[in-house]
Amino acid sequence: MSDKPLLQADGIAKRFGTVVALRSANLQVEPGEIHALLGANGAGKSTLVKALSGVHRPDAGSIRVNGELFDVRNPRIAAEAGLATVFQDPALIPDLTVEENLRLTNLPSEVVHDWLERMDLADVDFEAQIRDLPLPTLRLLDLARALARDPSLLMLDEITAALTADQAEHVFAVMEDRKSRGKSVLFITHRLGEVLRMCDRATVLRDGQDVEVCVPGEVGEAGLVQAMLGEVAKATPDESSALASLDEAPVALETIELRSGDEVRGVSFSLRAGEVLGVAALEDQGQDRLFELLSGDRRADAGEIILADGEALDARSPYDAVRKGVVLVPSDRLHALLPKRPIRENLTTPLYNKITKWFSLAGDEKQRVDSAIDRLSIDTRAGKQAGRLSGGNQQKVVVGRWLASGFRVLLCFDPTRGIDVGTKQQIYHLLRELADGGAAVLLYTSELAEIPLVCDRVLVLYDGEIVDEQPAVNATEQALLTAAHGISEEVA
Amino acid sequence: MTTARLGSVRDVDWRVALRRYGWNTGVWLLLIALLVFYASTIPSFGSFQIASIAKNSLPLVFLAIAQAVIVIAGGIDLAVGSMLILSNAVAAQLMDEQAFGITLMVAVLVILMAAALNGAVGWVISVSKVPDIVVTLATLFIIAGLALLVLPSPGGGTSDGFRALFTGSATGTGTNFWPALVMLFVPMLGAAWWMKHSRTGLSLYATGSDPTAAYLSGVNTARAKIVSYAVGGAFAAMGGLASLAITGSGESRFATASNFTLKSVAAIVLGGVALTGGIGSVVGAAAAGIVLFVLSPVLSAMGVDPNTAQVIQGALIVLVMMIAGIVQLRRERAA
Amino acid sequence: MSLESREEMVPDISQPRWTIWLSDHPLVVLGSVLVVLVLVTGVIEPNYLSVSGLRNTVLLAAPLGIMAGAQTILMLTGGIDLSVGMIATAAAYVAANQSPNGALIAITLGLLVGVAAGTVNGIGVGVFQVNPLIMTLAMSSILIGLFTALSFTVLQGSTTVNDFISTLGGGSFLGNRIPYNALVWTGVSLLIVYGLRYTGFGRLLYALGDNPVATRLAGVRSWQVLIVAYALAGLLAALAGILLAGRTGAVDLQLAVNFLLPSVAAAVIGGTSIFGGIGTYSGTVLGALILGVLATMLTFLNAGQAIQQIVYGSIVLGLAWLYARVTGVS
Amino acid sequence: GGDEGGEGDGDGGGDETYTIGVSNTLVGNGWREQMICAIKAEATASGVVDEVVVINENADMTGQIGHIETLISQGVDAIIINPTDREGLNSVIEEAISQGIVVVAVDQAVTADGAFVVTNDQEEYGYLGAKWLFEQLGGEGNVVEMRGIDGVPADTDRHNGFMRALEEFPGITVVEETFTGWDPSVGAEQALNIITTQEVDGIWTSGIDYTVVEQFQSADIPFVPVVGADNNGFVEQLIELDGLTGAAVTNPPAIGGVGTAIAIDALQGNDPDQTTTLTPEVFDHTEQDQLEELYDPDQQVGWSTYVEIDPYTSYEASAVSACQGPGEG
Ligand SMILES: Nc1ncnc2c1ncn2[C@@H]1O[C@H](COP(=O)(O)OP(=O)(O)OP(=O)(O)O)[C@@H](O)[C@H]1O
Ligand SMILES: Nc1ncnc2c1ncn2[C@@H]1O[C@H](COP(=O)(O)OP(=O)(O)OP(=O)(O)O)[C@@H](O)[C@H]1O
Ligand SMILES: [Mg+2]
Ligand SMILES: [Mg+2]
Repeated sequence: MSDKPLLQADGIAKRFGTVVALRSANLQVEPGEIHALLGANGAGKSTLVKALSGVHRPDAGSIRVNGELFDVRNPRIAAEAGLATVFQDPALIPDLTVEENLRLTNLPSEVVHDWLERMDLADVDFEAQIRDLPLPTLRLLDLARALARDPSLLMLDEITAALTADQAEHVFAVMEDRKSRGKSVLFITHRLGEVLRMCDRATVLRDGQDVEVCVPGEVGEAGLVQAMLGEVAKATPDESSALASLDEAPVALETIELRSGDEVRGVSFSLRAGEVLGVAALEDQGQDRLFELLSGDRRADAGEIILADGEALDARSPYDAVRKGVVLVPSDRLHALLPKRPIRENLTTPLYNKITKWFSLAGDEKQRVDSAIDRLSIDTRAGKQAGRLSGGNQQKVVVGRWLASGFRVLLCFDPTRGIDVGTKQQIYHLLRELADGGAAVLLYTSELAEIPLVCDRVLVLYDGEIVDEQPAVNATEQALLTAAHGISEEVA
Repeated sequence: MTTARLGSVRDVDWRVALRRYGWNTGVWLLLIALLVFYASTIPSFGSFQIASIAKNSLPLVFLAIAQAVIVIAGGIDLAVGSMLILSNAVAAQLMDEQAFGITLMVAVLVILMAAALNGAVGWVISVSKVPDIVVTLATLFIIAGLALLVLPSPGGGTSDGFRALFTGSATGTGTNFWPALVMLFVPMLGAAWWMKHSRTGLSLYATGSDPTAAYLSGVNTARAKIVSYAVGGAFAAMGGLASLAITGSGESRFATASNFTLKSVAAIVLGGVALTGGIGSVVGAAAAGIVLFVLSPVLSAMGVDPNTAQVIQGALIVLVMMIAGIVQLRRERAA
Repeated sequence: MSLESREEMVPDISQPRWTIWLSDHPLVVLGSVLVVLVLVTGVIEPNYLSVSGLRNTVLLAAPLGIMAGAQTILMLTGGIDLSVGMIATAAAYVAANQSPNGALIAITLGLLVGVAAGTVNGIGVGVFQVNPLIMTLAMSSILIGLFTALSFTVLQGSTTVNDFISTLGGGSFLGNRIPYNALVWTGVSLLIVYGLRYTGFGRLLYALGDNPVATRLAGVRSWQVLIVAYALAGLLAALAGILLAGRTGAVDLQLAVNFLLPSVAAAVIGGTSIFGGIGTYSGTVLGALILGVLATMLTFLNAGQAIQQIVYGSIVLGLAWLYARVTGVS
Repeated sequence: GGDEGGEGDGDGGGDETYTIGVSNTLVGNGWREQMICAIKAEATASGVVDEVVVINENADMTGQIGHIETLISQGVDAIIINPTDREGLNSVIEEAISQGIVVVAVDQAVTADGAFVVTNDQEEYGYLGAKWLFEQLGGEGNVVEMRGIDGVPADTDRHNGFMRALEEFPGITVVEETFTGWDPSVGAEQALNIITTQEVDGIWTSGIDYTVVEQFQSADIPFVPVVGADNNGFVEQLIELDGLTGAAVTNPPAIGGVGTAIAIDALQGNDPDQTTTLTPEVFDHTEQDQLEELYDPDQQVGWSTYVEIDPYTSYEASAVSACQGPGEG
C-alpha cells in the first residue's frame, strides 16, 4: 500500500434536525483494497457514504482524496473526482428511459451496455422506462452506471440486499476486478459472510462513530458482531408464553391459497390469538404484497382470508380491515406518519374513520392517547410535529396508533427498520406483551436474527410461497437463511 | 423459476408504448377529429380557416408549452399570463413605427427579458422555499402591474414584416397559413426535442420526476428549477409576441392575464402533463392548447348556444380527466 | 459506550429557541402585520383610524373571510377550489331571484346551490380522482354557462335582494358600529375553528392533507371526507355570495368572480399550506383582514391600477416569504 | 336551415334572409348580456334574419380576431362586435368587409374603413354627468371620481369628458379617483371606505351607481348627489329614496339593437350612415315623470330600461327581456 490513503475522512459529523446521524466518523480506504463499512441499522453508514459523495454536507470533519483536502459540494463533483456511488435508495429517474438516464448523467451507453453484458443483463431494453424495470435490474444498472466512470473508489451501499445469489456473484466478480486493477471498493452490507469472503479490511460504525478497524478474516464473524453491537450482550428473548398452549388458542386469522399476481402464489397459514408469527424472507419474495393483501390495501386475485369468527375478511380498502380489527404497521414510516401533525392526532386518526364519529372528539381520546404514550414511553418533547421526533419515537407513534384505537390482528412489516437497539428491544417487548394479552401478531422483519427473540413460530417465504415453517426457538439465523434462499439455491 | 422473476425487462409491449405515447396520440387524434368535423360543418373550409386557426391558437399554444416546461420540472406558474401581457406591452412600445430588422431585435430582447425575469422568479422560489403556486400567485399581480405601467392603454405597434412572420400577412389576417404553421410546429418540436434530448432538458424531467434521485444522479436541482422558469418565461414572451403580430397593437389587461393562465393549466393537464411533475410532453400540451382554442369555433359552428357551449366545454374537460383518472388507477392496480 | 449514555434527542443548535416559539405561534406574526398595515393606512388617511373606518374593514372582509374559509378547508386536504367565485355568484343570483318569496326561502335555496355544486366537485375529486384544480376550474365554467342561460329563463326576474339579506350583508347595529355580517362571520369562524380543532372530521381534513397514504392505511375512507369537505366549501362560498349580494344590494353574474384569487391569497397569507396538513382558520381570518386593510389602503393611495397590483403582489409575496422564514418550513 | 325566415316575406326587402354574427368578449356582464338580447330582439323583429350566431367568450383582442374569423368562416352576412380595441381589429374587419360582410361596431368605435360604428358618446357621458354634478354643488365642493378599468377606451373618453367639465368649475376638488373595474362589489367597497372617512359633497360614477347609493344606507350617512347610468336599480333609487339627489346619464345597451337595425339596413342596400352617435341624455331626481317612465318594476336592477331608441329599433321593450333570436324558443 502506498503512503497516502486513497480516501481519508476525519471526524465527519452530520445532524438532521434533532437526529444525530454521524457524531464523528473516521474512515480510511487504501488504493486497491476492498473495504467493508459495517454497523447496525442507523449506525450512519449511508450518511457517511452520502457525505463522501456530496449528497450531504457534513457539519464537521474533513475529506481527503489522495492526501489532498477535497470539498465534495455535490454528487457530480464527487463523480468527477473518481468517487462513484451506488446509493441505498435508487438514483434512477422513474419517468425516464434507461437511455435517458444515462444521457442525463452524461455516460456513453455502449460502455454501460458492456458492463451490463458482463453481468448477464445484455437484454435490458434501453428504451424501457425505469418504472417498468424490476428492482434487481435497477441495482445492477446503477452499478454499471457507476462503473462506466471507471472510478478509483466505488462505494456500494447495500447493493446485494436486493440481489439474488447469482446476481451477487456478478457483483463480487466486479469487485475482484476493481481490486486487481488497483482500484478500491467501499462495501456496505449486512451479510457478514460476504464481508469475510470479499473484504480486506473493515471499519465498524456504531452510533455515528467508528469503533473499530479490523481485518475481517482475523476477527471473524463473532468479532464483527461484537464490534457492531458494542458491550451490550445480545438481547435475550423474553420469557414467552408457553408454546404448547398455543395449539389450543383460537385462530385469529387464516389465509387459504391467497394469490396476487406473480408476487403471492398460493399462501396458506393460520395465525393464532396470543401468538407472534414471524415471516422470514429475503428482499422481494412477495412479503410486501402479502401484507398489502392482509391489510386491505389491495384485493387478492384468488384465495380467502378468514377471521376468528369464521367470517371472511373481504376488504375493499384498509377501512374494512381496520373495522374488523386487522391493522397494519407499514414498513415505511412515510406511509404511516402524519409528519406535520402532533403526536396526539397521529395516535387518534383511526378513531374517526366512521362518519358517525366525525362530529366531535372521542370522549376518552385523552386517556387513550396518554395511555399509549405512557405504555410506549414516547418522548413527547417535540410533540407538536411528529416529523420532528427521532426515528425511534416516530416508529413508536405508528405502533401506538393501534394501541390507542384497538385491534385484534397486528400486521407489523419490518417495524424496526432504521431503529436503534434500545428502541428495538422496547418494540419487541411490546409485541410480546400484546400477544400475551391475547392479540395476534404477524411480524415480518428483515433481520432474521431477531426472529427467535420475539416469535413463537416462523414462516419462510420464498418466491411468493411458504417454503418452510418451524418453531422460532429452533430458527437460527443460519437455518432461516438457508430456507429463505430456497432449497434449490442451496443445492446449487 | 427464479429466472422468470429476474427477467430484466417487464412487459415492454404495446401497453408500455400506449402509456408512453398514448396520451399524446389521443390528444392529437382528438384535435384532428375536431378539425375534420369543423371543416365539414362550415360552408367553405380552406386556407383562410387553416391560417386563422393556426395563428390564433399561437398565444395559447406558446403558453401551454411554457406551463408544460415548468410543470414537468416540478413547478407551476400562475403568472405565465402576466408574462404574456408584459412581453406584449413591452414589445408593442418598443416596436412601434420601427423597421422589420429593429422589431426582430426587439423580439429577441423581449424574449431574453422575459426569460431573465421568470428565471429570477424561479430563483426566488428555490431560495425562499415558498411553494411555487404561492410565489407565482403574487407575481401574477406584480408582472401584470408592470405590464400596465409599460402600456397604460392599448396601443403601440409593430412592423408589417413582424406581423407577417407569425401570421403570413402584414395585416395579420389572410390565407397564407405557412408562417403560422411554421411558428406553431418549429418552436413546439424544438422545445420537445430540447426537453428530451439535451441534458438540461432531461434534468428538468428528472427534477420533476424524483428530485432526490435527480440530485443523487448529479443533477443541480436548483438550477433545473430556475432554467424551467426561464424557458417558460421565454415561451410566454413568444405568446405575447404572437399576440402582437396578430393584432398589430399591444394590450395589457389583467383579465387577459388571469384568463390565459387558467387556460394554460387546463391545456397542460388535458395534454397529459402530470401536475406532480416529470410526466408529459410539450407536444401533448400544445395539441391540447389548440383543442381548447378550436372547441369554441366548433361548438359555435354546430349551432350550440354559447352558454350551453360553456357548459359542454367544462363537462368535456372533466370527462376526459375522469377517464384518464380511471386508466391511471387501473394501471396502478395492475403494476 | 453503554446504551444508557446514548442521547436520543440532542437540542437543536441550528434553530434558535425564539424561531421555534414563533413557528408555533404564527398568529403573532400575522397580528403584528395587520396592526402595522392598519397604522400605515391611518397615516395615509387619518380618518381611517375611527370606529367607522375599522368597522368598514370588518364589513368588507367578512364575505372574503368566509370564502377563504372554504379555501382553507380544502387547502388543508391538499386541494383547492377555483370555483368559489362562481359558486358564490350563482348562490347570490338564486337568492336574489327568490327574494320576493322571503328571506328564508331565498337564503336556503341559495345555500343549496352552493352545496350542490360543491358536492359535484367533491365527487369529481374524491371518487373520480380528478385533479382539484381542473375539477373546480371546469365547475366554474359550467356554472357561468348554466347561469347565463338560466338568467333568461327560470331565473329571470328579481336581481335585488330583500331587506333582510340587505341588512344582513350591509347593515350594522349598536349605533352603526358592528356590522351584522361580522356577526355571521364570527359565528362561522367559531364553527370552523371548533370544527377543525375539536371534531373528528377536522382531524381527518388535516390528516388527509398531511399524508393521504397514511390516512388511508389508518382505515379512513378519503372519498367521504373529500365529498363532505367540498360540499362544505360550496356552502361557505354560497353564504359569502349571499352576504356580498346583501352588501351590494343586487346581483349580476360577475358579482364574486374577482374574489377567487384573494380567497386563495387570504388562506395562504394566513399560513395555510397549499400542500395540505398545515393551517388554521384563525390565520385565514387575519389573512382576510390583512387583505381588507390592503384594499382600503390602496383605495386611499390614489394610485393607478398598475401600482396597486404591484404593491398587492409584493406584499403577498413578502408575507409568504416572511412566513416561510419565521416558521422555518422547508 | 333558412326555413324559419319565411315570416319575413311580407316586408319590402324581398325574399332574402340573413345570418348575423355577434362577438362579445365579456361574459356574465349584465350590460353586455342585454346588448346581445337587444341584437336578438331586433333581428327577430325585423323578420329578415333567420339566425343570430353569438360567440360569447371572455377574450382579448387576439381572441376577438379569432371570433371574427370564425364568423367569416361560417358565412354570416353581417357581424356585430363590441370591439376590444379601436385599431387592433381593423385588418380583420376590413377582410370581412372585402368578403361582402357588413360589419357594425357597437358601444366602442373602430377605425376600420367601411365599418359601421354605433356608439354612445362616451366623452359626452362623462361631461354631461360631471357638469350636472358640479352645477348641483354650486361649483364648490369635494367630489369623487369613480372610474371603470384603467386603460379601456370608454373609461379614457369618459375621464376626458369629466376633466373637460372640471375645467369649467375651478371650485371643484377631486378628493379621490378610483378604478372600480366596473365591478359593483369593488365599487361598493371603495365607496364605503371613502364616504365614511372623507368630507365628500358628490360622487360621479362610471356606471357603478346602485351599489354606491346602497353604501350610504349601509353606513347610515346622509346622501350626497350621485351621478350614475340609466340602470333600473339606480332609477328606482332616484324615485323612491327620500333625500337622494342624483342624475342618470343614459348609456343604453339597446345600442346593440340599433347596430342590428343598421346592419339590416346596409344588407338591404339602404346605405345607412357610416357613423351613428347617440348622445346621452341626463335625467335627474327632479324629473320624476321621466324617471317613472324609465323605471320598470319588473326589470332587473343592472339592466337599462332605456331600450326603445327611435328611430332605429323596431322591437317591443318586452322582447329584449325575453332575449330570443329568430327561431329560438
Ligand atoms: N435525511 C434524513 N433526515 C433525518 N434523519 C435521517 C436522514 N437520513 C438519515 N437519517 C437518520 O440518521 C441515522 C443514520 O442513518 P443512516 O441511513 O446513515 O443509517 P445506516 O447505517 O445506513 O442504516 P441502514 O443499515 O439501515 O441502512 C438514522 O437514525 C436515520 O434515521
Ligand atoms: N437529496 C436532495 N434532493 C434534491 N435536492 C437536494 C437534495 N439535497 C440537497 N438538495 C438541494 O441542493 C441544495 C444544496 O444542498 P447541500 O447538500 O449543499 O445542502 P445541505 O446544507 O447539506 O443540506 P442537507 O443538510 O439537507 O444535506 C439544497 O438547498 C437543495 O435545494
Ligand atoms: Mg443505510
Ligand atoms: Mg444536502
